[in-house]
Amino acid sequence: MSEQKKKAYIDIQDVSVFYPVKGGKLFAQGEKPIVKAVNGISLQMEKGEVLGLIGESGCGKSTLGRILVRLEEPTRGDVLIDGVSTHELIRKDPKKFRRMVQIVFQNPFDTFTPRDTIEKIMMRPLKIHNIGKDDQERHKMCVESLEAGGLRPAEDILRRYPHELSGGQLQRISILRSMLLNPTFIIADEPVSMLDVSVRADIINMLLELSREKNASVVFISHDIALTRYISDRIAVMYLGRIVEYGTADQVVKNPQHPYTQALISNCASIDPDEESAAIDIQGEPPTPINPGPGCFFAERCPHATQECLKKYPEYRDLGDGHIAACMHIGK
Amino acid sequence: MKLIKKILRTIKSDRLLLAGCIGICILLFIVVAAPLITEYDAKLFGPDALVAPGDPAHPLGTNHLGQDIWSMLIYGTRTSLMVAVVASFISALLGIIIGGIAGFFGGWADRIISELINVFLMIPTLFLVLLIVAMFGSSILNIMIVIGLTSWPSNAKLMRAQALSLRERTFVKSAQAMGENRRQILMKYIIPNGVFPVVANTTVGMANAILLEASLSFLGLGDPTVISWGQMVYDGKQYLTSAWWIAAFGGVAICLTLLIFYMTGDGLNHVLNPKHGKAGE
Amino acid sequence: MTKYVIKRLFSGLITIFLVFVINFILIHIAPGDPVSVMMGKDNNDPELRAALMAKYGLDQPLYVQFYRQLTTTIRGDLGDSYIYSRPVVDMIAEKIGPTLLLVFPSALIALIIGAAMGILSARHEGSVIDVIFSGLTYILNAMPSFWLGLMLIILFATRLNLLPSSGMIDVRAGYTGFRYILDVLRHLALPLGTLVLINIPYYYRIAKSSVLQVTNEEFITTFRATGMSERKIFNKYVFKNAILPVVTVFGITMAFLISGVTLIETVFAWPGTGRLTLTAINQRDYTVLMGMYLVVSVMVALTMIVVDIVYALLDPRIRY
Amino acid sequence: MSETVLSIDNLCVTYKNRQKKVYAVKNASFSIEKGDAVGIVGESGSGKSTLAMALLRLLPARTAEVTGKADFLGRDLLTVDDKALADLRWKELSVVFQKAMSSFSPVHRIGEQIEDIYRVHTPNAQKGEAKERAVELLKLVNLGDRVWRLYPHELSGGMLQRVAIAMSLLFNPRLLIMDEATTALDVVTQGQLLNEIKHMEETLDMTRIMITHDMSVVAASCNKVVVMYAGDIVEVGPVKKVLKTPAHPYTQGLLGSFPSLKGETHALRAIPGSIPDLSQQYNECIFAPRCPHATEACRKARPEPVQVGEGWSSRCVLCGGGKA
Repeated sequence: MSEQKKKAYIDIQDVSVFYPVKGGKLFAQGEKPIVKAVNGISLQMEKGEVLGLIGESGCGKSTLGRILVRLEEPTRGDVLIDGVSTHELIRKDPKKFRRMVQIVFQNPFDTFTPRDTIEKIMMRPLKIHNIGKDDQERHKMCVESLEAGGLRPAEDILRRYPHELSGGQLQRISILRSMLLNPTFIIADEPVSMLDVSVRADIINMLLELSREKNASVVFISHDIALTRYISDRIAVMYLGRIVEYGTADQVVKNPQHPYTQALISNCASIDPDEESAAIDIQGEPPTPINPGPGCFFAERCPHATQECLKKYPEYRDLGDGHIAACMHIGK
Repeated sequence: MKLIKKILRTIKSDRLLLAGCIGICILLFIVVAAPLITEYDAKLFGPDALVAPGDPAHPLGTNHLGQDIWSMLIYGTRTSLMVAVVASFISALLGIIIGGIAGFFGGWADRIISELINVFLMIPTLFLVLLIVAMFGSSILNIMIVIGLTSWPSNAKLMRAQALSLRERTFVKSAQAMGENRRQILMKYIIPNGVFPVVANTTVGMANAILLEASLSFLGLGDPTVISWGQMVYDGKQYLTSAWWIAAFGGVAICLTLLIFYMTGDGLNHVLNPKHGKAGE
Repeated sequence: MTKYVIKRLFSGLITIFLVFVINFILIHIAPGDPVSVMMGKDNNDPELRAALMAKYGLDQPLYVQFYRQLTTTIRGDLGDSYIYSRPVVDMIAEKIGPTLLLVFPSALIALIIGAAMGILSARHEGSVIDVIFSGLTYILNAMPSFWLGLMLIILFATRLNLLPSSGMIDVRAGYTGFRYILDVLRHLALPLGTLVLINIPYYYRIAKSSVLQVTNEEFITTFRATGMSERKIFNKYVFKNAILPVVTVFGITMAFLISGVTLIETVFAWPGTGRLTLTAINQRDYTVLMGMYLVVSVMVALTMIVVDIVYALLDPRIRY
Repeated sequence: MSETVLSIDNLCVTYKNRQKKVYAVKNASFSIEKGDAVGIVGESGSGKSTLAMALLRLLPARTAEVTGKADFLGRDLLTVDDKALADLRWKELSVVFQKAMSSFSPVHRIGEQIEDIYRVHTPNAQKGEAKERAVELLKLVNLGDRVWRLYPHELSGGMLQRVAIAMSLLFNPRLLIMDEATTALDVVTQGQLLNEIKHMEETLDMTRIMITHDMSVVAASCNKVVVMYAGDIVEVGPVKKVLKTPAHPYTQGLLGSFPSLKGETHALRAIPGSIPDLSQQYNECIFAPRCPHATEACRKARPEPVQVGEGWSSRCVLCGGGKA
């Protein structure tokens, strides 16, 4: 995918996850219904790069995120971090893997066990990973981290229970706690979608700052295209478990090539009332990824679809400068 | 100290729970101080049989063998509470273990266990208990164990549902991502957060155990060596027309005790229900 | 739908099979050998012993015994009662009529009264009626059924002398025709009333909470916003949505009722299976007890299947 | 001069329970002209949904106290009697809620529910009349008549929301309130729906209130905006002007929190601090503690709305300068 020979820091290789359909017919004939939630994803990321992952609900972006942190096992494929297979790593040294890869969840109100204080919650990972020589030192680390994150007075926050804090505060603690482990790869799964608009910017800025400081690579999963463009160096667009378009943030948002991306972005409302754009009308809603194909998965809704599209899944086409899209009508 | 204050505040916040807790304290007092409250040994066959209530020596009367009804009620509390505690402890323990395993590990184990739970919930427990007690003898120990062994399914069902939903909660995923292993997740996150509904249900389980023991006694399958409220009702049945008090007071005691446990259980459920946690919304 | 019914039938069968397995295990782990369990405690007739050994293959390996007993059970042979030397099936069949006469009417009446009280309470939440109903059902719920039965006897039979306290008919009078029915109804009043009272709290609780819950649903707000009358909203939309959980509870309550009726029959000397059970207990007639356990489980399983099908008919979301 | 459909004057909503009062909406005043599409924006706790529910008279009387006036076609929505209200409902004033999935009874067919609603105001309708009307409306939102026979669980969220919108238009109401009606939907579905709504407005004679937390929805589908913060209406004005040159510091802050889709990327700025406790009454500008421009004057008294331009006002002392 990349023209450079140099090995990428994060190398996602053909990752897929399939589930059998539950409650299907008992004696079904022919092909068994299988949900192909994530279907052959390959991506490379440099150190310190922020990759935005966008798509509608059910496109597999969150599942991919969970696979990257190994909360879920892929059916196929592997992810290499700095040339090391995470498949191997999680078996040999799971703690090392956990330190390297961290995740920020969507729902800050549910990220912490409700029965522990913030102090206990923040100390836990330090203890598990033997960071700091005693509880006193760990406590000091927590205080410093909170204060650096603008949560003051830190001692007071540490004594509280999760339900006594606001969503914004909790999400900051969640990020800070992950950062205590010095991860080099961070997955942020819709980290601000449950927060009020006016506090989102702080969380986003903090996440970006801290990951830049540690030169960590970030996958930012979101359905908010404007926000993703703001954050990301590159954007990948997912549809039914596959990446249909990939490129720099501006390439994808300002000059989308895949018909799905075009529809997605044209339907996205902007806060600029002057920015009139004719929304591209596509029919229906995304179907579930049960036995998709063999043609282009988007073909049935695509305004440009031809007979050809239904036969074979299109190859990626290089549009220059690393901008690629999986559509056979591009460049014709 | 802080914890005790918090518990007291929680109890005070719900009227049913408060009433239930006071009731339980009274029951415990009766259990401990039984010899102080009563004049007679409940097992003593006194000289005056079938004395009507209101008698200065026997305020609630005596039965056909001359036993003092009041003393029997007081000592019967010991039997009932023992049955309640032992049986519901066995049932809660089994329920938490079986349900926790099914819910947390899922897969085939879960499918089989949950089908079993449903079947056991469906088939009448009373008959099974009857059969076993009839076969293996009706000592109070047998009765308690049998009740415990047959009443775990409702606890298991609750615990399974808890484990199943907790497993998907973000904080469990987050603990996993932080590097906690499966055992730690089960012990530190799933059980502490999921055990409360089972505890609340256990109070109802205690009430049911008392009721079941009383029913067995009423069918003539009680332990004849202990004083039990159900036994009193059973004895009183023959004297219903001539000495109503023998049967009546035993039933009143059961009824009051059950009320106490139901109130505690409902109160606990009410307090633990997250919807009632925040009144401000 | 067919698939749903098949699935329910299947789990009903599993239930009955499991009860059979429990019986089988109990016979084998009970004190004494299986033959003496089946023969009764003081019976030593060597001929009967030999016959039983042959019938169930009790000298054969365990799996053969299991198979023999399973096949005889499936054929409807639940063994013989040692006291009466009669097939258990016949004895149960004889007595089941009066029991069913108690069980089904009382469940239905309790359902109607309890649900009506619950609905009323929910519609006037916090009112005097609600408080009275809640308190009443709370206390009823805590009463042991057999005790309540005895108290009703004291009140209505002994004191007021209004109703008969035991039996199903007045043997001495020898009524026929309409007067016979009337006589049965008079005898039915107290046991039926007790069962109804005991079962009301379950329906009250579930009906009240589900009406309250449905009333808070957003679609009810939508209907209000359309200007639809509260009456129409309740009669059509709240009612049908709220009745579903009540139906489920009906099934569960039936399971309790079918076994709990034994106690009530004992109290009122009702000539049903409960009496049979009681004699069997006293005589340690295990074959009868196990037969009863199996029959009761079959009844519960059948009721559950019917209830589940009714539920599926009411709820369009269940269509497998 | 256009005709005024709804004129809200000094509307207040206070929730009360045994322990405390919550001042959810305070002195709300604005008006809606015929053909307007008004966006009410605010974050959670701003009171925007409470305002809508108050207008619809759907707040529980026991816990919510509503005062003020809401003149709707010559009648005060807050005080008309139940019968007159029932007549207004759905015929003149209808609503679409956020969660389409829970906006229908799950055990009744869609058609049956629509038919029942149709008969509320036309009890003598012929058989098939309701269906004819509904199918016509369903076509407007790109749905076939197949929907009529289905149960809610057989439709997706987007489709159900379309049905809800079609249903809200049964009687061609003068005013339609959409309470976060597109929030739960996916980007493409939301975009399509917004387009369908705009398209419908060209054919039908409709006035609309959109309640949302998403500025971009307002930008895409409204001509007038009402910005709410902590129960106060802080700014009212034409969308194009308010979004480009917001007058109130809160609106400025809020807009600064949204990145632009295709335009220049500017650094995102959050508004520091958090929403004030609404169980207190404040004798100062409610935004003052979080406002970067707050002065002594802001803390002295609660500012009144200040005229900024035509049909454009802001509840901020700094806006008017000396002009007001």
